[in-house]
Amino acid sequence: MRRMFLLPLAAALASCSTSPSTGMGTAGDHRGESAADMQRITAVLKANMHERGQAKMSRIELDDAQRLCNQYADNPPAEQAKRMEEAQLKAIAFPSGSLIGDWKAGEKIAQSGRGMTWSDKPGTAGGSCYNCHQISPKEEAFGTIGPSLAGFGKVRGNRPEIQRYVYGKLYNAKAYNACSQMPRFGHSGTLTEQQIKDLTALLLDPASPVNQ
Amino acid sequence: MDNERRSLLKAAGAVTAVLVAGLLKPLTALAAWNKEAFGAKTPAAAMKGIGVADAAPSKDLVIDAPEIAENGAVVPIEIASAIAGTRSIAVLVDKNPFPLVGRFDFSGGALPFVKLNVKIGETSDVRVIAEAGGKHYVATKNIKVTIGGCGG
Amino acid sequence: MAAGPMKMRATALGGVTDIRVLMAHPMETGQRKGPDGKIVPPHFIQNLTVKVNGATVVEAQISQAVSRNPVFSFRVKGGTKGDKVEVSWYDNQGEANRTEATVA
Amino acid sequence: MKPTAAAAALALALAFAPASAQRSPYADYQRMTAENAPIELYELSGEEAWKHKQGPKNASLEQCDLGQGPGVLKGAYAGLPRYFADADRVMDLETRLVYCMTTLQGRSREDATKRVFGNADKPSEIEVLSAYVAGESHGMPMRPGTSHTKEKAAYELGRELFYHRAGPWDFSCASCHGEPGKRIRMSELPALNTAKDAQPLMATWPAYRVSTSSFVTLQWRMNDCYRQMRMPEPAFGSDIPVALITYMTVNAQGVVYRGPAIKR
Repeated sequence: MRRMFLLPLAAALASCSTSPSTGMGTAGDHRGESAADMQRITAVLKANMHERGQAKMSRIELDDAQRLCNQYADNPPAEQAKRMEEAQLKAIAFPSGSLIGDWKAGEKIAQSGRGMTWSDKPGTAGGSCYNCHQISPKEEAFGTIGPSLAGFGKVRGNRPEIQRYVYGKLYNAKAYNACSQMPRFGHSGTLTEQQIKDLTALLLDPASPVNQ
Repeated sequence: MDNERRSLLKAAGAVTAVLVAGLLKPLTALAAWNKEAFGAKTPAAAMKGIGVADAAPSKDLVIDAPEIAENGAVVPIEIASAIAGTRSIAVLVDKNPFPLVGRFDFSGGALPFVKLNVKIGETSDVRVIAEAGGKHYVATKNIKVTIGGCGG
Repeated sequence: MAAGPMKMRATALGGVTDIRVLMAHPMETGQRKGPDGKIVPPHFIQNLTVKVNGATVVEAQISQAVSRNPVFSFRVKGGTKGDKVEVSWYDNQGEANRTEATVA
Repeated sequence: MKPTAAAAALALALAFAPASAQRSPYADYQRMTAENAPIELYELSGEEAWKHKQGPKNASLEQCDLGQGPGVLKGAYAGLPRYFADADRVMDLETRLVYCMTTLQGRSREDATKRVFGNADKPSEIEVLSAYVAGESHGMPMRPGTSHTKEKAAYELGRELFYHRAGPWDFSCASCHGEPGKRIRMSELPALNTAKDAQPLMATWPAYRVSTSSFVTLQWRMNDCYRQMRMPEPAFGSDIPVALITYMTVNAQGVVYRGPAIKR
């Protein structure tokens, strides 16, 4: 079973060493790509795509995390997953001081499904959070690709370690689950430090509707 | 739906008219478009604009519409009145900037029935008013408008 | 689609004639911005008339809140195969169109 | 409602049923919208476009071979995508239409593809043609080509692309369409790697899209999914969309085609 955001903090942190599995490939045909497959598929993409707006051709190139997940059909061996998570965690730029921003701004970011596509202006991104997660109980139109985050901070409080976990997960979900389906919002340059703080507040601020 | 649309395509005698911009004014004078009622910004003002002072709730006025709409740009609504002598049906969406959507006057053998697609900006009551024997009757149905898709 | 084509089907069944009519029309509200950032002017059907064998059976006034490419269904008591049904519309920019069908 | 219409409506409601046993909150909405959609207007325009003589050869598309022989429309869409020996490649409907525009009408590929995706004001030639041609397979089982080496290769490439994660958001098609019973916002996501979900989905493309009041095709769907995946743009009619359409259609094979239909 996929490791989820919902797990209690201690369990979530401890589970970094267990093997992630995404539950993908229900049709049984998600078989993973050899290095040669990956090169060939990347070549097909290069030959049949063109850049448009901010979506440059460099987006086709794979990084280490993508290579690992493609190779193992999102289910890499535990040891390799752990090494990948550690490397991703190291690359997170944690700001000093409080990680709690403005939950109201966070709600707007969570609502927006825009950003990073060829039809979006660069630098105006939302987090697409409601596309996949239940968050504020006031928003009924939420997706179910990711776990529900309703009451997230109510259950966990907002101690500095929890703030750090939430900020880190938003910044780079692959630091906690090597083949998480969640985009790496900070790592990819989608969201700014302030936006990630605002989303952290949406989940953890006791005044946020998420925790009412 | 399948049979309907196939038969529509194949229907004998179905013709497509050519658009004649501005030239095809009806020979008989049209009932003028009720600017006051359609320009009204509240359901009460719109109702006043079409001469409705008081409307009694009626179970014989039936609105068939989905309770929840995936997209507010197209919300199908079917209205039928079983009130004897129904001469007209008006449709309002309470929370739209201009609530009055339309008014249908029936004569000859027309049954007091209409099916159409309407735009609903946000979750709202749809209010239908029928006129029969000089009296007005009302039915409402709440339709929830939600967000689907990736939102990008 | 821009204002233009119409399509109609009229079917008599069990003593009632079912009329379904489709009309291509933008039904612009006058509140939407176009790709150039300018408000798209309102453009919508205001009047709709249904006639059977030349006699008016439905006379409607409608607003910009009817969805784009309107589809209407009406019902008329009686009617037999071969009856002529005519639907015409008239919009706020002075455009008009009409279509006819024979009851099948 | 007439019994036949009721039966058809029921079939449609079932077609929209989500992968899980849970009834979709949108079942009524989708059924009623499907009953009241202006799809015939596009089929009608498509028939005109099919018969319209144009290009250097001043020819119509009426002799286009969509896989069942020149000019045979009945069931042609239900047999696509398939391998075409004359072009020596697997083609979906839209790719084949462009091929016929270039060969029969003598138009350049550039001319035939200069405006492939239209909008609410003006649908594209490809869109209305797709509506018309697909409508001629209504009620027929979908049997895409699966025996030719190149058909097998297209399916396999489609499978690989379906699962291949890339781009700034690490997405693949499977990120949203890999597991049954999921939703994005309130929209149900079909798991396109399963026959159960692929069948009702593929049986209803191309379609009138309610949210944009426009007619949309599978090539458009592939294009817009790559946009949402934050990737560069796939070329129209290229191996990428053709392979993905092949993969999904083969996953859905055997289903009775019910389109053109509606989408959100």
